Amino acid sequence: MKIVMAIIKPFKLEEVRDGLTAIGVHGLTVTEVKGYGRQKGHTEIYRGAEYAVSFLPKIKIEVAVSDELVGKVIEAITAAARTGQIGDGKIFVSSIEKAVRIRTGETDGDAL
Amino acid sequence: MKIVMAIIKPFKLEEVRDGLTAIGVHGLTVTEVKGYGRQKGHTEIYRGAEYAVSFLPKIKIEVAVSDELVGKVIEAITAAARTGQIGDGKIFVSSIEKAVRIRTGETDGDAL
Amino acid sequence: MKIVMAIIKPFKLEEVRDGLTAIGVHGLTVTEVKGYGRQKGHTEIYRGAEYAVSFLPKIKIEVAVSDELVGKVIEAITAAARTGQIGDGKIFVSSIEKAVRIRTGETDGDAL
Amino acid sequence: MTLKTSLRSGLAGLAFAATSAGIAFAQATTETPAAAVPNKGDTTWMLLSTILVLMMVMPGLALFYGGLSRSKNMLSVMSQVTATAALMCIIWVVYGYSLAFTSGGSMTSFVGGFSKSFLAGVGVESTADTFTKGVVIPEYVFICFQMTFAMITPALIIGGFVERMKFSAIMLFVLLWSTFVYFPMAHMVWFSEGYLFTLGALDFAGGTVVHINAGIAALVGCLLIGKRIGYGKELMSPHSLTMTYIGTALLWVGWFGFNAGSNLEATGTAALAMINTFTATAGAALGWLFIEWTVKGKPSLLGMLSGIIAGLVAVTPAAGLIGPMGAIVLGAISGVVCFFFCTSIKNALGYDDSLDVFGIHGVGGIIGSIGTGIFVAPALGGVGVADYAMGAQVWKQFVAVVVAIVWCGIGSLILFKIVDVVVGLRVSPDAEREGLDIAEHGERAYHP
Amino acid sequence: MTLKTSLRSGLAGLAFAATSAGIAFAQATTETPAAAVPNKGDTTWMLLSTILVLMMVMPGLALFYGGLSRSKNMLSVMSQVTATAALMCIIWVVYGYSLAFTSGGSMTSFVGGFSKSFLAGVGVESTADTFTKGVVIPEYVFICFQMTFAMITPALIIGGFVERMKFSAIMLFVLLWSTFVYFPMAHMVWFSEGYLFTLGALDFAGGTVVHINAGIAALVGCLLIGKRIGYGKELMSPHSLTMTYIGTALLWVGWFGFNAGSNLEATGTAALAMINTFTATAGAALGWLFIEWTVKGKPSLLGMLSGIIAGLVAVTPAAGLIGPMGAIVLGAISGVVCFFFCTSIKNALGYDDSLDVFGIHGVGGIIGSIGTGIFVAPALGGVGVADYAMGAQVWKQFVAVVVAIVWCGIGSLILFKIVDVVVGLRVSPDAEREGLDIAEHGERAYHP
Amino acid sequence: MTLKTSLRSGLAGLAFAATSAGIAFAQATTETPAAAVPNKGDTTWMLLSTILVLMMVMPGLALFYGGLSRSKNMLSVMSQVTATAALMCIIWVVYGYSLAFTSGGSMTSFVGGFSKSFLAGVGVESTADTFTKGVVIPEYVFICFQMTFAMITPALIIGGFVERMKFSAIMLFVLLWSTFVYFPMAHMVWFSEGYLFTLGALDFAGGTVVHINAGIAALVGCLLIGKRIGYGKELMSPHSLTMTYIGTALLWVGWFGFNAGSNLEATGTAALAMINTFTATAGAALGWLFIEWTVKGKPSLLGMLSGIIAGLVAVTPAAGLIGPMGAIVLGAISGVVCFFFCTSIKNALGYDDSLDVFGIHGVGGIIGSIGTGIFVAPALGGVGVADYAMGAQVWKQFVAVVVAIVWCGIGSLILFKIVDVVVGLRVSPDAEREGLDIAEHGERAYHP
Ligand SMILES: Nc1ncnc2c1ncn2[C@@H]1O[C@H](COP(=O)(O)OP(=O)(O)O)[C@@H](O)[C@H]1O
Ligand SMILES: Nc1ncnc2c1ncn2[C@@H]1O[C@H](COP(=O)(O)OP(=O)(O)O)[C@@H](O)[C@H]1O
Ligand SMILES: Nc1ncnc2c1ncn2[C@@H]1O[C@H](COP(=O)(O)OP(=O)(O)O)[C@@H](O)[C@H]1O
Repeated sequence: MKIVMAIIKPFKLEEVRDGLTAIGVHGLTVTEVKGYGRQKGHTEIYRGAEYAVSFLPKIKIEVAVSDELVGKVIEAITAAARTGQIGDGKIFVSSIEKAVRIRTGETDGDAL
Repeated sequence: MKIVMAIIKPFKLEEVRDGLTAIGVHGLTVTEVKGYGRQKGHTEIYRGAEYAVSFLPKIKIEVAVSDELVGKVIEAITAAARTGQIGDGKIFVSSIEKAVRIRTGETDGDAL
Repeated sequence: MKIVMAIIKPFKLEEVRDGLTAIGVHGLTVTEVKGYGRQKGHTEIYRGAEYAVSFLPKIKIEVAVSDELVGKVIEAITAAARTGQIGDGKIFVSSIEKAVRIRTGETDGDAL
Repeated sequence: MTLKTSLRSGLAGLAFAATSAGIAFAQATTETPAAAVPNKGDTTWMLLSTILVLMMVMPGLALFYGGLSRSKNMLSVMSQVTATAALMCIIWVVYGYSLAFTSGGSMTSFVGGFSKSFLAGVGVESTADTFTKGVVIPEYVFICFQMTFAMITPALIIGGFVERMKFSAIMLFVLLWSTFVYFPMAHMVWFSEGYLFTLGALDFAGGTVVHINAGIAALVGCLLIGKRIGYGKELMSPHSLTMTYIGTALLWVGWFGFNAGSNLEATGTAALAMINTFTATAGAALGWLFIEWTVKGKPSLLGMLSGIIAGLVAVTPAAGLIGPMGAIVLGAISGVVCFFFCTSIKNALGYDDSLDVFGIHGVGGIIGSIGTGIFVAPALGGVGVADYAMGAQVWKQFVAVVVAIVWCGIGSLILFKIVDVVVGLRVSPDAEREGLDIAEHGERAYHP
Repeated sequence: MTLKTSLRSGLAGLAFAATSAGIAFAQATTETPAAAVPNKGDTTWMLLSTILVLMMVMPGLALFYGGLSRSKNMLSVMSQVTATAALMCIIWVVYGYSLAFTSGGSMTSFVGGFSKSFLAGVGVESTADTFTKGVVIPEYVFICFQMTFAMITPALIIGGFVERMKFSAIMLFVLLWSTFVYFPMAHMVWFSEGYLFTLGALDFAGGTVVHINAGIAALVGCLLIGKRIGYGKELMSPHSLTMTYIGTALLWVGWFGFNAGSNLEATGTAALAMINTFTATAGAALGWLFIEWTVKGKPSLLGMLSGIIAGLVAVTPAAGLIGPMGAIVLGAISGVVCFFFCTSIKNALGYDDSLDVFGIHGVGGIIGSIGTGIFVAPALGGVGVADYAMGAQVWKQFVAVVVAIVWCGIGSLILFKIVDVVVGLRVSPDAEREGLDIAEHGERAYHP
Repeated sequence: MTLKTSLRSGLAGLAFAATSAGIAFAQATTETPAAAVPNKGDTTWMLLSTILVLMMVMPGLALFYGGLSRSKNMLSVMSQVTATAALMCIIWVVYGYSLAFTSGGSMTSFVGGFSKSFLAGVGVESTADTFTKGVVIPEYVFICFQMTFAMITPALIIGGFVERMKFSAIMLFVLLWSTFVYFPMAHMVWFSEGYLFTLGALDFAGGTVVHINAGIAALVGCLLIGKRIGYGKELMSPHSLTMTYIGTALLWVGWFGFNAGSNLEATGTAALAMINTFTATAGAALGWLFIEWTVKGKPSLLGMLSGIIAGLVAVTPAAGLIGPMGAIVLGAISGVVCFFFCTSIKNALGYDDSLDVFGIHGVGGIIGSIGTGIFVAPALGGVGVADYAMGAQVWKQFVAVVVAIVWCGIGSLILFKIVDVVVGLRVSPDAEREGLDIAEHGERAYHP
């Protein structure tokens, strides 16, 4: 099994979720994060104090999937999250050794 | 070493923490996340606008432990977090190659 | 490629970011988390109700880097985040198998 | 209806009463030695006081209570307060005002009649008497002012059992409780023929009717419905002390309408009620602050805010009757006693009066009611009442407190039971876990 | 300038008018049978009422609107409301008051003149007439009271197109709209020589000038600028119903200044306007609550709050003219009709009147205006007007509504088009995505 | 005590003074030509004004300051403001009122005496003079009104050193500073025998006593305690501009009590003070808005809110003395100058006056004080004073400013040093990092 972690633009979440559902992935976990990268931030001014804010709001998605599905998941996320502008985000894939569904105790493939 | 990541129901956090302490795990990191899965969400209505909200509040726990402990950790989390109802969550285990305690520079087993 | 995950004290974020930039790492993702460990928490009192709060605010940084850079990244983070007091945090390193830049579809090394 | 003026002059500043002078004169022109015309300064003062008491209810009380709740229940608390207020507006003009402020014939010691239902006979020319002979205010503004009291009292009760009671149960309870407990109590205390009025118990601005009454009903309610799931185990910290702060501040600001407005006229006595509403409150805030600093090691903002409410509650029956120095002492006592009640005694007894309605309004109300009998003494800087003797006066105050506790305690018990049978008091455990905002109202307070 | 007193006494409580008594007397000392001196009770009442209406604008309206927006646009909404208010302060004293409340010579049916530009000739001794012969108030307080109306009306419009219009466009629009739409409408309705005043249409506190006017302008604006990006697809839930709650509560609190203050005197009629502002609002809140509970299955807080506004809007033209029971009915009708409008009809038509300015202020304002013609009937508990006939009165009300719709509709359309050409109405899609707070103001509302 | 009426009539609307008429008459019945009775309109106006100033303190100022702080210090800021307010209530009735508003014998140019300690001799019949001969108000309401000024002034100072000073240090400082700086300054400016009163410096509502005084003390405090850890390096953005917005709006709303209430009567001059409090504020808000838009490229909400405060501060001494057009100009000047001070000069000098108390209250107060001497000129639309000559008047204003700066500067320096020795000014670095809410008060503001 693999866990696919994707950092995307916040307003793309619904589309990505729909894209994943379309290929049969029905579970995922979402975290609000802040990203730093090439995309430039903005300046905030509060009276005399100016701050260059370089961390931008992003959404992190984590999806655990079987090895076979990884390619399709990457494709689905890429397709849904792409705007073509800097800051669209990244996808990182790593292995997981074990998965458990807490409710039933099912493991691995059955747990997803 | 392994890192165990568990997605659980928010009100189970204290119990899981106690369960882990009981087996000698004294460090963990917690993130507020939103989960999408089989558990159905709810509908919110704001004047004319109705929204089906399918992302539910969950807690993500990350615990780095030595290889031997992984089994006990999974057990402890499962025992504490289970309600038997849909949405209890998942546990995912993956390897970590290195761990460092920033304060001391200790590594691996000593860092946990 | 590796993904380096570091849990640090919140007010150290800017310094860590600068430290990483100095060694040529120009992308990272940041999450607000709560940590439980040796560092003791505090007590909150609301009228008659007292709560021992053991989860403390921390920042989680995730940086994907090429294998060669890992050592320098760990060093940079450790140097910037250390105060020498309990609670400075941890660094965990694991492998990633694939990285994709959503905007361009570039993969692996090119995606970072 | 007329007031027993002999009594009233002896108890200046003691109680409310309304006569519809305009109407009375229309019927019996013989006895009219020129109808009294409201002074526009008084009318403005009462319009203002009414507005201030509304501000106490919303946003004041709703924020005070809402901030102390968890964020998943924020909207439910505000909904309960608001729907209660709206419902009481309607009930009040339909029959509440009549039950409270008209003669009830043979029952008049305990409750009024229906002669002014739907505000029959009230017009722009109608007036209500004040405590000064010959001084009147428009009856509509008197009705409005009293309406706001009827809005806030049942809303106060809600704090005892937030985060678990059904919205429908609260609506039904408010309807019943106002009818069978509040209007009769208001009649007994404020109407010239009522039992506690004739007894001579002092209550300048409603300590018995509003605070003791609400405190007891909340205690009964929270005992019947039981503790919140997780109470004593999970963190149930206030979701926003900032909101609680705004609420408390607006309660203080509005309370000048409540206390000084109860004088019904813009006179030096209103100004006395104002200064006492400053000094008692400050005394209680500092009382709670310093006792908590000493006992717990840190002075908390919530402590100071709780002290503010404890002081305001205690000074309510005493506002225009005691002196500013007596008010400091009365306030400080209330702050310290309520501190021990909310932090130690409640925990020892182990019930979940979630927002300490009994611990602050009940306890502070009793302290204020008894204390009024003491600090009204001219020797202690009070304004005095005719034939004052401390022992006798304290006894009357005590009787009033007991009557309120018994009437409200038994009444509330019966009414909660009825509501439990009819619609059920408590939401399901799942709904309680999820939070009442989504479960009962289909909304969430915050989308950051 | 003087008022046609014959008309005014026949239309007691109908409309505003100001005379600068001090100045008039300075010029023509012959006809002075002792200059009328303001009663201090009235002066205090009008000072208070003015303060209350300011509180409606800020923080009231700004929070009500801001809470309903997404957090990335919170500051932009509050900025737009605040800058509008500040701009209107200045415009009002420079020429707005003069255009509204002086004679406009040959154009006086539609607009006033410039004789009081820069408040020429007004001093601390100047007075303005009330509706009672011989009763005056200081002109400065009349100017201030009316200024707050001029501040809130354009601010209301903003709700139709929040989250996407440029700040500069709003500033320019407010400048133009107040000049060409608001001041003329105010003159027509409130000045003794204005077209709708002389027609005899009833509008106690500004239903036509304020609410219908703002509702129509918002509708035109949101149609022209188009929907928000993602409208109907993405979650656009209110970012803080707590803020919306505070806003609504303060709007209600302040509305007593708006409605009862429009009486210009602290009399029984002001108290009547007050009680109606209670009962209509409560009726509308419960109306929306119960219809939503029935139709949608859950009673929402936002529903109750929307009902409160719908009731306040509907009772505005009727406040001092109808009875408290009529007010309950009027309010309930407004609550139920606005519910259907905002939840069904708007969705069916598919435009993005973001905060339902038309759906509540426009629709509620029309209900109130027509309803005033009905419930003013003495048979329905109203105070009546001279030579009242329901059909005739409703016709006059209808004409006033149509005039407002046409004048404001056409005027707003032209002005929005001008603004679009000059500075452009809409921000870039990127700015809209990022949120106007950062894009237009360089700040964020919250740093938790 | 009596007022020098010859002077007062020459300086109408200049300063406060109280006589306890009731008591005076009790002692010397010979000279009583019928005791003056308060007008109920005036009494209501002063009750209202007092309530409004309380609302400025809490929730107004607490939210304004709290919102600008980081969330980990929110409760500490609100605690400091609230405890200061409560403490001042008590000090004021115990000896503050007496020190400010009684004759101080040989010291009376600088401070009063203890004859009214514990409000000795004040009762419901006691009255205080207004600026109009023969017009009085109840002394209790005068005491309350002035009490709220004594509550807000030390609370203002806190903004200079939030997020790092110990709670105990603040409590002690407030006690000392009010005794040795505030009461003497109030006596000098407002009491008929005080140095600045007799000098003839104009200060309608307290620009010197309140704003310059607080601004200087804050500057001294922030210089002594030093910068916050991380100042200039870490993001120290306001945690909730929404709270700052509510606070600002309520400050504006309440400021009408402060400024127009300082007239002590509900007259045309109160209405003039009101309109100026509108137009100067609007002028300053737009002044800051447009200068920031020009210089920084974006108009910020915080800029507009800062402008509002700058305008309110500047118009305080001038409120009932200048004309509405002069007020626009005075406000705009204050907005623009304070903008440059807070954004450029402060950064250049490099101290951490955290919430710009000196930059807005100090600077704006000085502009207002000097500006009053200019815009009071009848030629500029002002009401004028007897024997007005601009140069001479500006000189008097300048002297008053210098006296305030010197007295307050030296006094504050000494008192801060004493506090530092006794309890220590600053919390530990760890406590500062963690936030004062948890470190000092054991609570957190938000649990989302
Ligand atoms: N090396 C990295 N490790 C972890 N996250 C990264 C890394 N580089 C970029 N990111 C994340 O991806 C987001 C987008 O990256 P950015 O460089 O701005 O644009 P793009 O994705 O178009 O290359 C960043 O905001 C950050 O959250
Ligand atoms: N494939 C997945 N990858 C990552 N997280 C998942 C996945 N499936 C489920 N989750 C997480 O687990 C939570 C519970 O899953 P759900 O299907 O609702 O119930 P259950 O755990 O009982 O099977 C989800 O809310 C989501 O956070
Ligand atoms: N085994 C673990 N797994 C995951 N996170 C951990 C673990 N142990 C500690 N942490 C994280 O590291 C933080 C610091 O740990 P702590 O024991 O308090 O101090 P130190 O880093 O100085 O040893 C914790 O707050 C927690 O977030």
